[in-house]
Amino acid sequence: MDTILETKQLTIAFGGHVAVSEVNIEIERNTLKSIIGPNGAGKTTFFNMISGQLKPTKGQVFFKGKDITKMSPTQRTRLGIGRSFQITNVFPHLTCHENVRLAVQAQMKVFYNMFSHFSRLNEINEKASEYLKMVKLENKEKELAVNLAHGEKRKLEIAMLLALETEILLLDEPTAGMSLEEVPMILDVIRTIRDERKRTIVLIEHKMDMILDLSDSIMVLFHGKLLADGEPEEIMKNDQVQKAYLGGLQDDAS
Amino acid sequence: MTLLKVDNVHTYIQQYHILQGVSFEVKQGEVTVLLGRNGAGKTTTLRSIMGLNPITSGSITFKGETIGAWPTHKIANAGIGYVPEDQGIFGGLTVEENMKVAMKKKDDATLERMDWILDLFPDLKQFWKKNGGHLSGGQKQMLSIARAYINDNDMLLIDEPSKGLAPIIVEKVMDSINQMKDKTTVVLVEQNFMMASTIGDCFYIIDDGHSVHNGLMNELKHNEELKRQYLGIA
Amino acid sequence: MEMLINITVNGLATGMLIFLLAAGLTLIFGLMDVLNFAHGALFLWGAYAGIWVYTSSGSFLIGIIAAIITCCILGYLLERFIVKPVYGNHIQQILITLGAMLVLSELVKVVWGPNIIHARAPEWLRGSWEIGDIFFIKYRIFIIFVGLLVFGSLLFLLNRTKLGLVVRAGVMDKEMVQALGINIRKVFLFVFILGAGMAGLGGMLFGPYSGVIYAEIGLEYGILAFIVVVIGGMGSVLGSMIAALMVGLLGSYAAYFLPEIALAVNFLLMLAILIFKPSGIMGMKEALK
Amino acid sequence: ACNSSDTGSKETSNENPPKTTTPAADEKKELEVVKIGLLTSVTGALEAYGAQTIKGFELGLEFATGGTMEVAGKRIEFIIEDTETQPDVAVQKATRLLEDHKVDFIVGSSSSGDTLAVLPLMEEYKKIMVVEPAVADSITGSNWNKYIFRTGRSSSQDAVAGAAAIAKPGVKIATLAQDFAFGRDGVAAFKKAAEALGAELMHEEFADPAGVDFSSNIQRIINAKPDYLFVIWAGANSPWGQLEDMRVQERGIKLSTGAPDIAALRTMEDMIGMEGFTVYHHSLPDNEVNDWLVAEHQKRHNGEMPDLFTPGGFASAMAIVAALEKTNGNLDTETLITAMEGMTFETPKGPMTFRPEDHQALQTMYAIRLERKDGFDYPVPVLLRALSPEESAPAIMNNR
Amino acid sequence: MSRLKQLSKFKLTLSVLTIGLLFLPFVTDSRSMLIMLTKIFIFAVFAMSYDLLLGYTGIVSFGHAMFFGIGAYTVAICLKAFGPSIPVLLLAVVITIIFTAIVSFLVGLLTLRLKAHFFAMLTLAVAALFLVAAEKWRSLTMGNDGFTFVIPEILRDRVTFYIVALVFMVIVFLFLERFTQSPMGRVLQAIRENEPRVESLGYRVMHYKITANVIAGVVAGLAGILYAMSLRFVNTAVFATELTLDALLITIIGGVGTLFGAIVGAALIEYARHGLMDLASVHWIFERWVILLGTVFILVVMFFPKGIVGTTQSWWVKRQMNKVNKLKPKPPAKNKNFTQDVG
Ligand SMILES: Nc1ncnc2c1ncn2[C@@H]1O[C@H](COP(=O)(O)OP(=O)(O)OP(=O)(O)O)[C@@H](O)[C@H]1O
Ligand SMILES: Nc1ncnc2c1ncn2[C@@H]1O[C@H](COP(=O)(O)OP(=O)(O)OP(=O)(O)O)[C@@H](O)[C@H]1O
Ligand SMILES: [Mg+2]
Ligand SMILES: [Mg+2]
Repeated sequence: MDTILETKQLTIAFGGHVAVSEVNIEIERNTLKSIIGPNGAGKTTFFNMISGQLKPTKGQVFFKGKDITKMSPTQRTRLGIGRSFQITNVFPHLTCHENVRLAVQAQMKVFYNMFSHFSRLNEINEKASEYLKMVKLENKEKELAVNLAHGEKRKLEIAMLLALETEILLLDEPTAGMSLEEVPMILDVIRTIRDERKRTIVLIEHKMDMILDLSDSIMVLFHGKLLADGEPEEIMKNDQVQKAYLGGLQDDAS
Repeated sequence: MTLLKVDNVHTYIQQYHILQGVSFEVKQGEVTVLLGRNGAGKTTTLRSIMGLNPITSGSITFKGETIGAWPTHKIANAGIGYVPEDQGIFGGLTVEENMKVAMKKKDDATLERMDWILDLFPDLKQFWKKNGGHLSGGQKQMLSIARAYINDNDMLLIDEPSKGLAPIIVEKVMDSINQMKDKTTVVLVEQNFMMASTIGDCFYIIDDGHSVHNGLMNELKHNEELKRQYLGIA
Repeated sequence: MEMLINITVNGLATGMLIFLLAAGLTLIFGLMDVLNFAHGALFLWGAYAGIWVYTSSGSFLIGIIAAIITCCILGYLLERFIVKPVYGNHIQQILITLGAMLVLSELVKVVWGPNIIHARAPEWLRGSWEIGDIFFIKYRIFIIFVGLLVFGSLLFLLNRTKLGLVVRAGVMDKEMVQALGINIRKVFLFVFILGAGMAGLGGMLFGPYSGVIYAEIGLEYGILAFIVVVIGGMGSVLGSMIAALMVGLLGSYAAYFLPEIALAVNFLLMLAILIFKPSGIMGMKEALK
Repeated sequence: ACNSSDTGSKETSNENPPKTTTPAADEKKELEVVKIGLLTSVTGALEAYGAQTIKGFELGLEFATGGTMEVAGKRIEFIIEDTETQPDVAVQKATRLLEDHKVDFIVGSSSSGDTLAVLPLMEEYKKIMVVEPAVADSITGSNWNKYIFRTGRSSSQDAVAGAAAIAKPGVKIATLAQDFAFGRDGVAAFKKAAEALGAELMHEEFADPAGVDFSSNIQRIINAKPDYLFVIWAGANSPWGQLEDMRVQERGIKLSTGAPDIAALRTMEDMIGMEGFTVYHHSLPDNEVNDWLVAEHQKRHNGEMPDLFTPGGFASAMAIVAALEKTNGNLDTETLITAMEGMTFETPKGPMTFRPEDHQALQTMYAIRLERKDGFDYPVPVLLRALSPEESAPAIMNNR
Repeated sequence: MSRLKQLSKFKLTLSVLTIGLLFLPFVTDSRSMLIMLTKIFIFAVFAMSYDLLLGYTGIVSFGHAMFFGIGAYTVAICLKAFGPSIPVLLLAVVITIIFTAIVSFLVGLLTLRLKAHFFAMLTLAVAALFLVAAEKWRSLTMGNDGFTFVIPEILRDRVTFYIVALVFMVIVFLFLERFTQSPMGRVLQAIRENEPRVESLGYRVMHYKITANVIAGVVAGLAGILYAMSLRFVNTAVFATELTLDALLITIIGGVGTLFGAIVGAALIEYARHGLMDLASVHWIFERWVILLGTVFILVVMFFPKGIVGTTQSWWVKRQMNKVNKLKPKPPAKNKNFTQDVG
């Protein structure tokens, strides 16, 4: 098995509260892994430690075999770990296009260009437009991000992540608040990436149908602990998961 | 009895004409669901009712009074609770303080409701002294709902409560709405069709700033055509 | 030993005075997050109006009341016409309150003339009590007393009532607070007036402390008030108190023991606090990155 | 050096002043005009001083010309410009006076910084500046140029006067001053003067100029146990109340300082009995000019008395008129300088003389005691002895 | 397409204006006007450097005067000590650049640790320490009395100096304009918006903030050199908080984040000051012109909430948009001019 991301004894505590506790996980290259778990289980926190927003109190994170525990978010992004945020996290007073363009610019490693005028950098501009089109935001290109409806912001968030073209994509509830009609579109985007088998995706979601449809494997967090990790069917059969997380309604989901 | 009547409301945000004639009625004791795609104007509709986005024409009547031009706090005090789309948690305040700010009275009924809420969302009890900003996404959503439940409101406007909630909590929220039904009327914006169809009594579809269709939820459940047209559900 | 007590008491009193000047700003800037550069003008007006009424009526207490009332009225006008349209926008706040500052300071000169004005403590607060080589200047003890009183009432108001919470919540998300049925405009107005009134009190008490009042105290001590609020930790009354006392005491000790660096000591203190406790003395973690 | 009414002004550049004749070609027979720019603080922290200078200057001109505003066949006009007590504004305004108004003299200004900033311009434009009342020693010291005359007294003069008032062999003196240029200069000069008179300077104390609490400084002075405490203070906040509160005088330390203007004297209730010096108080000089000034000032300014810097403004006007009389209206700068060097002229403080070396006007200063006096609602400086111009002459510092 | 034309129209106007200003000294001989314009240019540069921090990076500084002061003292001390020659002036420029770069680098490091108000207070403290140092090091600075000095012969002429200042301002404007429009400049604006997010896109925020600080510091230092040379005098006022407040006011009045606003703001404030004061002879009320100046500030906020240039720009853009699409107006195309909350 070709492991791209690995955590060892990954733990973090806020004050006395242990949000993530000794999680050991290996994620195989070019697969899609989902993380599920009740609210407050530590899913987002787990992401934060992988992408570098939070420093673990204990344990390590390995990316392609390299210990990245001490690296800053910037360094990790440059290594190839990209993420989207659960609470929409964009540049509110820049236009959609500029938002995405910043991601493209980073991906193309145009970091310290002080003097060429932006309008000259056609390639960057075009690429940014492409990504916007991919998430069906092409008609909002020139709109300031603050003025978007909630679902639109979510799409922008995803476009920014895609534009980074990182080897691994961490998606934190990408479809929360997205309308029924748009979810399949995002699903398609994710599915395409998965099917190309060129990148690794880690997905946090509460929409079980979607998870079952996409995942190669699922891990379950519960009170910060790794409760289960395995094939989708296996997980769905797990009693504890049923009780603690799903309740009785998942069958009704359309 | 009609509790809330929204009649041909138009709302501008800056120079943009966002709501272009939204009308609907909410009957006492019913759960009315607003549906529609992203950017259709659902949130703006709720905000207009709350007086957060002032309407430019049309009228909004609540309990027989025209509240369209009232300031927000007066509308809230008339008995409308609001769960905003972005949760509106005061990040620098603790969970307790968030609840305290929301609490209008401190009588027995309120304390009783408080107990009920904490039973509903034990997470809040666990993190009672924690900063609202440090909660997980779902916990924030719970807190936001809890804040609206704490007062004795005649009506609740709830914007996408299920987003970010684990299925088991979604179930609880649905339960809670059902439990309150006799006292409190609910206007719900929801993308989770399972949830909407389970607890909704009637529905309105908003599209591009207009209310385009309405009916009973039971009808919609079986009207594949409508679902496909407006909701993209095949 | 006696010397040390003298210096300490004097430093404490100066610190209290600074606290009184800054207390209103703790509300207006610390809590309500309004960069009110006109705060100095408020205590300037408190000083002038208060001292004027005091000298013409002969009663110090009436003077204090006049100072507070004047500043409450000014506070009301400032909030309604100057600050209200710019809540939440620091940049506009800076410009508009600086404008108000210029207007108000200059108006002081129009009303009371450009000369410095003598301000003396009332008979019953003049002189000092002496025990051997230790002496307590009466007016300074009085200042310490008033400072503690104001401090206590502020703590009560903010910690025992919902007011502090509501204001903080209102600053974070005004719309949401309104949607919870609170008339945040009124709350802000009230707190602003309260802060202005306290500035008036501070200004009035400043007069006899320094012996003179003049139109420049607004800017001079306005900046000091900002410093105290920030290094105390935004919005923390206790923090402002500690910061003010530190400034007072350190100034006093430095002037005695290290006169060479006395001029720089305030700023060194500020640097030290900001470097070692970047969110201020009583600041919450949010202030940190 | 041009016609007041304009037209030919461009041709008559200010470097070649026309000779006394050539009347303007107007139908009315116009006199040639001498223009004086009065550069002073009309707003800002020193506004009150500026107002005194202006009033004094107006009255001085009137007195000197006998009310005609004419001298040696020329009419005198003056233009007031506000420096806002900011050096850059002072430069701007001075240039405007020199360029646009083409003034022949500049008088000013209230602050040393403003004045210093203007000094190079005078050299550039080769026009005379009568400095009044800025005190910095460097104006007639290191930054001096030959176009600069000063009717105001310098820091050193203050110091010498202050020393003369109290320093004697065997007297132990401590100083208290604010920790900035004015205070440091003043103390250094005072020390020199007082030591020359045989006194011992045993302690120097410098206080934060922006402070409100000086008790630590005072405490250190008390510890040092001097006979006298000499205070050099400028600016609004003052240590008097605290000196009283800490019973400095009761501990046998006599206080001494320069008596300030009337507004500040009001703050010195606690200093009654203090012996020191002053530049001016309207009750001190005994001469006709002063009598006229006091009478006229009251008449013009509804009963108000001339204040600390009023006679200075007056003197600067007197100096200019005297110089013009001496050159017989010749406005050539070099001629004027020659005329003014060593010139003695009348002022409300008696005769002053521009010392040829550094153009500092030597003038009478007054040793005084603060006393309560009937008819005054503030402590009044009462004359102990007039310090003659020679006695209060400062050292020459311009290395000429 | 039409926007492109607009843009070039704007540029054309600017060029014409610049050329007009260049030739101004040859048509008027009012030196006091030249001095006033010179001062406007210098303050415009100072304010532009401030705008780079405030408007483009979201950093509030209350101590920006320290760089200005460093420049002013460096040139004054050099010219006084080594005589008024061009090589000495160049030496002063080099020293200023090095010194301001070092100080702004160090101060910039602290922006990483401190948030808005706290950083503002820190800069206030650092600048105040410079002020105290200038006061205390009297052998070098003569304290707050200050000292005069002589500048190199060829710059003594006000016209020459005017042109130097004008050219300097234009160069700085073009330089900063280019910089803020560059990819790097855009990252700065993103930092102002949402710093952690920039990090997670893979940018090293520290490098950008420090770069902005250093550029702003050096430019302010150069403005300080010109300022001192225009006065031929320097005192501790160049370190005063009031000076920073001036820069702040100019930037805000002109429009935060517009660069050009700094020029307009400097002109407006300077003109308002003197214009109002000159009216004193018209009516006594203008003797209290400070009141009117304060009122101008208040009115600017009320009627030009984004500053003069900022508000005009948005008004213009909005008008264009309305023209293009009357029925359902689309949002503004390019909106770099907004007032952002810096707190
Ligand atoms: N402040 C604003 N300025 C300009 N346009 C806005 C603003 N707020 C919302 N809009 C626009 O109004 C439209 C309706 O927004 P609204 O938030 O009501 O949609 P919604 O139906 O709630 O969508 P979602 O399901 O994504 O939450 C969107 O197209 C949005 O871009
Ligand atoms: N910065 C923080 N400070 C303190 N506690 C925190 C912080 N961040 C997260 N927590 C706590 O850690 C726990 C895990 O939070 P996390 O956001 O990872 O949950 P989650 O699994 O993503 O939940 P959700 O599905 O609701 O988003 C929660 O109880 C939360 O309150
Ligand atoms: Mg989460
Ligand atoms: Mg919405």
